Amino acid sequence: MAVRALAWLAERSATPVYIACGQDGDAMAARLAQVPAISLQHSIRHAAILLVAGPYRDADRPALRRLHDQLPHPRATVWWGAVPLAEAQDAVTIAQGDHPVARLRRLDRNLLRGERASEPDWLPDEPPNEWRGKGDHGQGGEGMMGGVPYGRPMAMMGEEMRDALMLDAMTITIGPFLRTLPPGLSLELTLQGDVIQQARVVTPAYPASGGASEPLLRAARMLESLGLPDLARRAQISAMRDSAEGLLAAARRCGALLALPAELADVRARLEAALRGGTAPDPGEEWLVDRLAGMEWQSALLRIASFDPATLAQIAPAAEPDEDEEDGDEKERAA
Amino acid sequence: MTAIPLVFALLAAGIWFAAIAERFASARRFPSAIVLAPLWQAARLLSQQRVRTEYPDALNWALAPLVYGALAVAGLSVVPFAPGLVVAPLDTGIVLWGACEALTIVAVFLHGWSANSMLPLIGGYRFVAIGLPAMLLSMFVLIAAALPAQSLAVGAIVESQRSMWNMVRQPLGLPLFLLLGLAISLRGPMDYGDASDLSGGTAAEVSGPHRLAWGIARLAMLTAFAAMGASVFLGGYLGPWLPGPAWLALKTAALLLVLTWLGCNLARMPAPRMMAALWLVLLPLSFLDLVIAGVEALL
Amino acid sequence: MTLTAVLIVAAALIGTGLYGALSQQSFVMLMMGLELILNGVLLAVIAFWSLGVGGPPRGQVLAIVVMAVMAVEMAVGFALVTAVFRRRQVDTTEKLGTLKE
Amino acid sequence: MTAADLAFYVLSAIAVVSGWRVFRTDSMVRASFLLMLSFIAVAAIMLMLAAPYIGMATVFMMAVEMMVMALFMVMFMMNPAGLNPMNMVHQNRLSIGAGATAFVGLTVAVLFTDLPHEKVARQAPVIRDLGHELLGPSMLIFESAGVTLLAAMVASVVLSARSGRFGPSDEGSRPPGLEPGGEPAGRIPESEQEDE
Repeated sequence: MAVRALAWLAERSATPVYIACGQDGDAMAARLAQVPAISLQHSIRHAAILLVAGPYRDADRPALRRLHDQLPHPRATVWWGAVPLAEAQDAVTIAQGDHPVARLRRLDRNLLRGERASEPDWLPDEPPNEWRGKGDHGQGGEGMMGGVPYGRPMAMMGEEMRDALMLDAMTITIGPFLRTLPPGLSLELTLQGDVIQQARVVTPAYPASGGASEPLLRAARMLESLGLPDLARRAQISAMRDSAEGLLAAARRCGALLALPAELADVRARLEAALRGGTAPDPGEEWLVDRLAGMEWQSALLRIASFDPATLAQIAPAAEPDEDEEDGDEKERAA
Repeated sequence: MTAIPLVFALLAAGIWFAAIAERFASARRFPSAIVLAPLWQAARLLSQQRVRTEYPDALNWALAPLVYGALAVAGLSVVPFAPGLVVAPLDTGIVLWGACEALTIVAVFLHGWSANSMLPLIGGYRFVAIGLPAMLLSMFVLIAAALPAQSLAVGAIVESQRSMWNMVRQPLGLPLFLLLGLAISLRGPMDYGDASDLSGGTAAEVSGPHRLAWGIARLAMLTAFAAMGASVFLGGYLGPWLPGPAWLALKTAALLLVLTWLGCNLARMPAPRMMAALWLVLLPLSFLDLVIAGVEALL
Repeated sequence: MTLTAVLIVAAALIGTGLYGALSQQSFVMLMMGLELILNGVLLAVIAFWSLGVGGPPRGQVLAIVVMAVMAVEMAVGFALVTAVFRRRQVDTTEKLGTLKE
Repeated sequence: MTAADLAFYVLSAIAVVSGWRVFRTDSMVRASFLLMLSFIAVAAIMLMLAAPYIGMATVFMMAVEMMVMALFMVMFMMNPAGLNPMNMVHQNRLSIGAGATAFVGLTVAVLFTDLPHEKVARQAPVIRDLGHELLGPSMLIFESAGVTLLAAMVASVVLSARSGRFGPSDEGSRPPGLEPGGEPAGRIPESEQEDE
């Protein structure tokens, strides 16, 4: 009884969806932006439904599996213009041209009422590697730091870029489904605090999506990183209509351009051009990874999001496969 | 003892009001469904699983939202609803509020750190760097407000505004104080803890009831802050015709609206720039505020 | 809550702090031991002020001086640790064999 | 036993036990917050001892101080939730002995001293007294404390900055070897790498 009452109340709220963008996924996400019954989440942990939008690459499959297993129960996956993975039983598929809102709402309702079973994990619930810590207390590498217990690289000393103090660095992989990165782009970052020490491209971004104004989608992603979700949604809706009217003025009112410091003048120029619906030219000579070193997290995301797909493909191609790294189980933080 | 139910009534109303105001500010229209939307959202979070990360510090992780909410209640306990109508009539009211601010930073950091995940850790770490200077300048602003009252008790500060509100007497005070409000309730331009660029920052790994508790604690802190700001700068319960608690509630609601609007409509600058702004521009401004208050007290 | 009881608690804090300061290898943990000792001292000062000598204003001034000492100890201690770390890349007492070189 | 006594015993237990756990936990972030808990318990005792300003100020100060300490920990050791356990203890027996001796010695001293017993008046305006004392007769002490803090701030910036008066402070620095006289165990400064 209580459960049914809870479901009755809960199904009235907006359906929290985490959208994993494949090719064209960006434009498909924009179609959902104006639907109040769907709320697109930033973290997979906050969602109930994983929506795989657009075709994905073979290389993205492991990340997709890990992403799925981070969804809290009750959960479901919807394949919108994408081919379901073999693990997905009773898969819900929607053609790319169709609008998924009605299906998503019905699925959400069934999940909450318990009429559809929650999806099980796709990966075994065990550490990807066995414990390989060293020392009396399993503390891993040198002294109290470093080492790779369970195949996870732990923090280890590295030189701080800003004033050469040796501090601990930690390596993580972000993407390819992180909302604030261009779809498909996956980066391996070595961080000290929120400062990026080193970056490596794991998989490149998808080419530009069709069906919507690409510069406006890019602007929406940057506005999202600037903490302006409402304006970002407005930019997505404008991208669907392909009219940038009033967007630049609204962004100016919110201080979106003023918030960018002088070091990010290039980002500011590209954001301004994108908000007008155009693209500022970039010579594209320096590698993306070189431009990221020493940057703080938010600035780095803003800079990555500011490049148009053509430039991004030029400056951030896939890295050569690294011989030394056989175990590719870096902790996936796509959520 | 009638003050205790009043505190909880104000908190509950404030949380509800702020949740609705947030939705209104982002939708820019007012469908009647918005009034019940917080309840529906709460029901959804209650019916969702609470996920566990790998090797979290489970105790601190679960404790963080509770501490955050308890600090909001503690902060509200020194706010008077009418002359003498206050839960904790402390002589050191604003020092207690300052301690609550400082411990809030600890609670948010712990929430990020104990999840044992990278993005929440960065959120907590970054929040401390911004939160500490913001808290520092709020203390100067509060001391300036205490000067004309010649007391550290919140009740005395309210009484000292019978002739003129502190908002008018010390024009720099309220804007600087609002900055802290945005920071400790993790909102908009000062949201360095739970930011969207970190996929939700310290809350990136939480789901279900835990996320509900965290959300409620955030709104409770926002409400406590608004009530404190209303008492220190807008004359609290003072006002004609209506009884004291009603005036306090109205002024709190007004500040809640201002904070929500600011939170939705201001861009967040990268942390290093905000840090420079806080230390180099805003902290000196808070000293100036203190000087103005001192000169006024001498005249 | 007699003066004797509070002073015994203060003694326990000082003893624990001394144990920590002597037994910890890491500089930072060592400083935590010192802080705990000062914590006990602060409690003892306030206990004497409140229950022993009838609350003269000077007693609280002494407590404020103790708090200032804590802050200075922390600030300079951390700066020294950073300086030593920069020069030697060590953060434990044993690895720092000598202060010259 | 009155409620005040009970509260005192509970708070004392929290203060001492969390103070002890500081040195037994396996993560430095936990250690700093346990120390903070100990300080907060002592602050609450001080509130009961009619010292509201000092008590509140202790909570305020210690929250900030321990936060900074935890931040330092994450900076030097970026280790979320203490996944890598740690145990960094030396001369354990000696330390336990010294700690126990200090406690027993002080306790004996407390028990055998003829302590004065004059309580602070219940309605005494302690905060007002403190203010008038600080900015009146004890102005010199107060100002000295302020100037000392300022000097500490300047000193800590000077000490921790990289650029020293005679060039970068880490110039020619060598990490110690794993055994006496052995090879340096960490990063070798760039200037020496060029020599080799």
